[in-house]
Amino acid sequence: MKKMRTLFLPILVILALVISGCAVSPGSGSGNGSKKQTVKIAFIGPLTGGNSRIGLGGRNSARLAVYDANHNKNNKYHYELVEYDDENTTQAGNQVALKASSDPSVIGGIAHYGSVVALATVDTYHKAGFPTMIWGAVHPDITLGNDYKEIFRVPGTQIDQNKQAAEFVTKLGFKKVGVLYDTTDYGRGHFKYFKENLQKLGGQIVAEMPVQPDQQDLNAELTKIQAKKPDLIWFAGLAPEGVRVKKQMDAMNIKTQFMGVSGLVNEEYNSALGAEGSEGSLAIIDGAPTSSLPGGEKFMKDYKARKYSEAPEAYGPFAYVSTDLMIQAIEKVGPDRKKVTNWLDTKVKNIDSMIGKVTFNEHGQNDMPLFTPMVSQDGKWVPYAESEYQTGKRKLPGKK
Amino acid sequence: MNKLIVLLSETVLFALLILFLIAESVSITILFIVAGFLCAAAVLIFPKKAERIIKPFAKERRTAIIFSMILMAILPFFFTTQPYWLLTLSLAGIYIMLANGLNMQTGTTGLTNFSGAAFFGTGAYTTGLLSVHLGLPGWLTIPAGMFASVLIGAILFFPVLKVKGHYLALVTIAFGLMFNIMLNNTDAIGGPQGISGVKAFAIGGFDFSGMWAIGPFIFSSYANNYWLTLLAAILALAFTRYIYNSPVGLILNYVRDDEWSSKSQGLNISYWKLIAFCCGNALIGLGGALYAHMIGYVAPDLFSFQTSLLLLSMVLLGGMDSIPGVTVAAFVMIVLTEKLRVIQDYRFLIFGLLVIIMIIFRKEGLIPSRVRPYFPKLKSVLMKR
Amino acid sequence: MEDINLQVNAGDFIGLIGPNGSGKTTLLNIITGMYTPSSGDIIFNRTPIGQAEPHEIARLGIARTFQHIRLCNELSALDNIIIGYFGRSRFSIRHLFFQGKKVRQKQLADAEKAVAFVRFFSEELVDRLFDKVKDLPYIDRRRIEICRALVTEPKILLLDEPTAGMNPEETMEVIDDIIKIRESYQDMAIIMIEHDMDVIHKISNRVVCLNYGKKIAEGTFAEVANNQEVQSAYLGGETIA
Amino acid sequence: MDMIGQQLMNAVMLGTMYSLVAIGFSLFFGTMNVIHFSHGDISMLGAFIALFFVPIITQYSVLGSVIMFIGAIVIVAVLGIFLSGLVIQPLQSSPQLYTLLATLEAGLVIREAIRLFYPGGKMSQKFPIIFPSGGFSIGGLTIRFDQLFILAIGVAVFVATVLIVNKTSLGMAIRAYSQDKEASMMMGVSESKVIAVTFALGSALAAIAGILHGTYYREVIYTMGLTSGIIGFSAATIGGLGSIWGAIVGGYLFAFIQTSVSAFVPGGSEYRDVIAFGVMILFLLFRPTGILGERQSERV
Repeated sequence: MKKMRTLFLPILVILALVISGCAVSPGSGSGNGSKKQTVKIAFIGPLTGGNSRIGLGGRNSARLAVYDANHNKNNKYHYELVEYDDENTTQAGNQVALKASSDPSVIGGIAHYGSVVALATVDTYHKAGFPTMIWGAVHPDITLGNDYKEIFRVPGTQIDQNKQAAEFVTKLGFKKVGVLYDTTDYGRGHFKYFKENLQKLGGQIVAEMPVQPDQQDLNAELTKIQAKKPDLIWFAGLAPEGVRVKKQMDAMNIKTQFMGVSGLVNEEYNSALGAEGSEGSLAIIDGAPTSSLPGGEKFMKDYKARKYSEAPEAYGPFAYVSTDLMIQAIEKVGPDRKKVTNWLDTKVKNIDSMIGKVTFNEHGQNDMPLFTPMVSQDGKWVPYAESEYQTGKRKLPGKK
Repeated sequence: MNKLIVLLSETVLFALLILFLIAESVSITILFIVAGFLCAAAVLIFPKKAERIIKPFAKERRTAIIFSMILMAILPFFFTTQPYWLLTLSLAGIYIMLANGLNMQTGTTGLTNFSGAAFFGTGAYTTGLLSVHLGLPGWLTIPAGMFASVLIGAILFFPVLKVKGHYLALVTIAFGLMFNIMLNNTDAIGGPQGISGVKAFAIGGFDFSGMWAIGPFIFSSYANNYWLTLLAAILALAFTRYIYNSPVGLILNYVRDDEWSSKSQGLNISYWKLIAFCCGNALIGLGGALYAHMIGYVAPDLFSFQTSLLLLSMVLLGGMDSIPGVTVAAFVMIVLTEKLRVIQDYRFLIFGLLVIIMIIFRKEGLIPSRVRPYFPKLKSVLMKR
Repeated sequence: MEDINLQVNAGDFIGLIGPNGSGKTTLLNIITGMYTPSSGDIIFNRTPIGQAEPHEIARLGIARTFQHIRLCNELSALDNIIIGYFGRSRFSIRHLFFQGKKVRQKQLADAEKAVAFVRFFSEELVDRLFDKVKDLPYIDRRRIEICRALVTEPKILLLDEPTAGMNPEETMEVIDDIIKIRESYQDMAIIMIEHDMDVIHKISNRVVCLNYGKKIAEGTFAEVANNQEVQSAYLGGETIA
Repeated sequence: MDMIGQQLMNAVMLGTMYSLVAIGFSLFFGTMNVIHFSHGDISMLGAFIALFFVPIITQYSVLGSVIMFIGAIVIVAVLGIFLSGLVIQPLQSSPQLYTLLATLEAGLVIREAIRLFYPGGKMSQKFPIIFPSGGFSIGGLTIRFDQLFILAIGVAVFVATVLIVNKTSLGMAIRAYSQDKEASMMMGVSESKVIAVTFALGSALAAIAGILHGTYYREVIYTMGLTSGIIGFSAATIGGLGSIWGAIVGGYLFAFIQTSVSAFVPGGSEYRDVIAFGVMILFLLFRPTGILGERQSERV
């Protein structure tokens, strides 16, 4: 009898839990009044951790695209953005990729900022037949290294970016380049293609220094590079490290021209260096600054109106366009993964978007990538073509 | 009667687990967590009453273990459409192996190992490389991964046998960092991009990446991998338990607690430390090998200091030298962090605070290790007198 | 330490005395290999063991106890004794890992023997064999330590102040235990460090006195007690007996 | 030639930063036999607390800098005492692993707290330049004024620390405590006082290291503590845990190895940590007590 009583307690607890659980769950459902069928789209990116600024910027832009779509009266469906955090790690990336792609109610995904994460998950998307737009990862292999029909990418690859970067550098007359790059996939990838393209154009790498991304002291490396007297110090890595390099260059009184990759172009670089420190730094970005994009002004206005607490950052526009394209596809062929994949695969030719025309090639890679060289002027990143450096009013430190 | 209690309470626990996993809504998750905390608190406050529920388990150990295995084995039937949770549970299984391997080193033998992730990586990379470049089958690559992990561990550990305490901690920290840097910088093994396209495990013509069905239930590769991991985890746990209850476990405990008196009992402590390190690494390597086959992709980012710290926290939270404790801790930490993506950015902060609080107020961990009964028969004989 | 020349024969009971810091414990540590002698050697059964590792020496049949009891407090009392069997190579590694029925039975027999050892000392302690060592009273812990040293029936037993930190009654109990050991194992040599001269007088057949790391006297209790040097070592010349 | 000189200068500067952190490790280990793993993060905290004083600096320049230094040092010293009471003293009687892990996690908590709660804490922060810029050249070797200032402060701090520990009565108490806990307490040394002074002193050194790091590199970021903590620990170990001069020597040695690998081994800069840590492991094998550590024998 006593034993029966001990059993009684857990059963009571379970009953209570189940009842309360049932009571809670219907309330949490979306009670949206629209009669349209709801279609889910996944957004996957680093929402926490060191890269969360860019991840949150991308997410906000994707939210904006969904918001716009839902306020378009002509649309047949109501869209819902399901957000997943990949923490920019392969393990979490795999988990959320599976979570998104295994949920049949999710039609497509806007995924990943980190290239390694994207490389780790493309198999999962392919297996699930899950149409995926890569919004921020730039490693070429993500689209070009496989035959997966489901993977698309609007931003250009590291190959394209560095081809243009090399051309830009050569055009400005920099011949001898000293290189620092971080040993992540990002830095290494950029360096590989930059070197290839620069050498094709007759440039010369006088020193190459790989550094750990968390290395604080770069004096030894910079001293060594400076001893080779380069025209330009080129750095491949993200903004915090870029800040470190530039700060230490300043401290060492190295006046050589400094140039970075797309990861450098954000507010952090300018705010940490101050207008004086960042003045004249060069970089090249995918697409163009939001303001000079075809639909940039409207995007910025809408973005501000939604009062997101984080800036869109460099890849926000791509996340917006990716989401928008996904929605267009669903509008055209309905919420069916296979049809959406097919549509994206075959029909995206010269489609107008806020970043200009988008065309997917046979790998699902946007064939018309747009790149803009940028220069930091008065504490702001501006397109080089529109800057006072172009007009000759100011002069780059190392320019001949 | 005891049997009934065991069967019933296990079924209930199992049902709760499935409900917990399926529940999407945040409020239910939190409800579950609060309930879990309350239960844990109740066990701590009323140990006598809790003993009454635990006792049937001790008496009907065989039934309890077999039935829980059956329950875990039928779990994929509930998740045919949600392979995500199967992946997460498989990961939890792998972490159970890793944490138990580390427990054998740190908990049982007192060897502070801050490079668990490095040996995890050794197993995963070896398996991945052999599978991708040589196309070896899984039943060869998995033992190879284990072996590599043991070998690398022994090579590192053999010279530092004489180094103790803080110094051993520092050596392993340094080794873990060096390992991660080397993975990132060596292009031959993929550099920062790691190795992709590791084949799924396959045996006797059955490919674990394939789908199959029983009636209306369709099982994906994740279910297959889940079973594989479950099997491996059960074997690993059986192995650790066997070691723990064998004279070897006693000897390792002795080496941990008092080196001098172990020496005076004729124990070659260097030898036994090496044995413990290798056994632990075999489990860690096994986890790595299974991970490589399951995910199909191995990259350096996972094998970092952060992961080593996570593994050590599992051992510490669960209870040093306590196999059930470490197992529960590994399981809860993996599943709960998945469930608690809501708190997002504050995860690490909360986590760190939790570990500190635990260390200060309950050093022995979640489920403290008990005095081990080496000679239960003898005990009953003695107690009768 | 220098100039120590000590011969121990089977069946000897040597009382090792000397003032604090005279090197008694150090001598035991050197014999058991915990410190390595810089010169000289220790010969055991015609084997030199001066440079050997502690565990090798232990396996040859030299067992010891420690001045401050060294047991594993988290383990049960019985396990602390059993380790003596496992350590001193009664089992090969294979048997420690893979226990067949036979090995298991042998271990059980050993365990029963260990219990018999404990019963030999104290009947009450048998009931507490499965408790954690740290919960036992001090004297019982000392007994456990002695049992651990005794279980494999060593050739030489080294006792480092077994009565340290005990009240007179407990001291008497321990000494009785040691006398029991003496009587049961006639072939075993025992070296015991002890401060209480009555005790030394009672049980040792030979006494060695150390001072400043040197042996200053050796012989029967009476011989040593009357030695001038010994007397001056103890409290500047007062007689000790 | 001037290349070597310049790199030597780089190594000296780096070594000064490392040594300041390493001394703390040595001090804590020597006194209380603990490894305080959040020490690196304390130094990061010092730099971020100094940032609070930035508005003053621009107003009063030199005076402001002094106030910033002293303010940050005092606050961090108090926090250090607080932290020791929270995570180190309760664990004194338990195995080393617990202290190690508790302090590691404490470091993680400090790091995460800065990342989450400091305004814009995810980004690198601009650190004010408080020493005069510019410099001079001697035979092709360029020496900057800020380097000289940092070096001078570093050396002054080294000397001051050694003096405090060796010459003052507080230092005597610390040394007595580290040699024999029970005996020193019988002699009237107050345990809580010794612990408080040790942690205040060590944390103050960490704060100085953090601020100097900030002024030298001109930016600080929340992740800087982890690396400097591990390197400081390694440096203290190479030098011999417990010895203050050892920690200083170890810090410079570690910096020297890293810099020379970066500077003179082709393609070596990505392996500089690998080589530095490898050397450290070898050191531990052949001389487990470090360069200046005392050879201790264990009491049986």
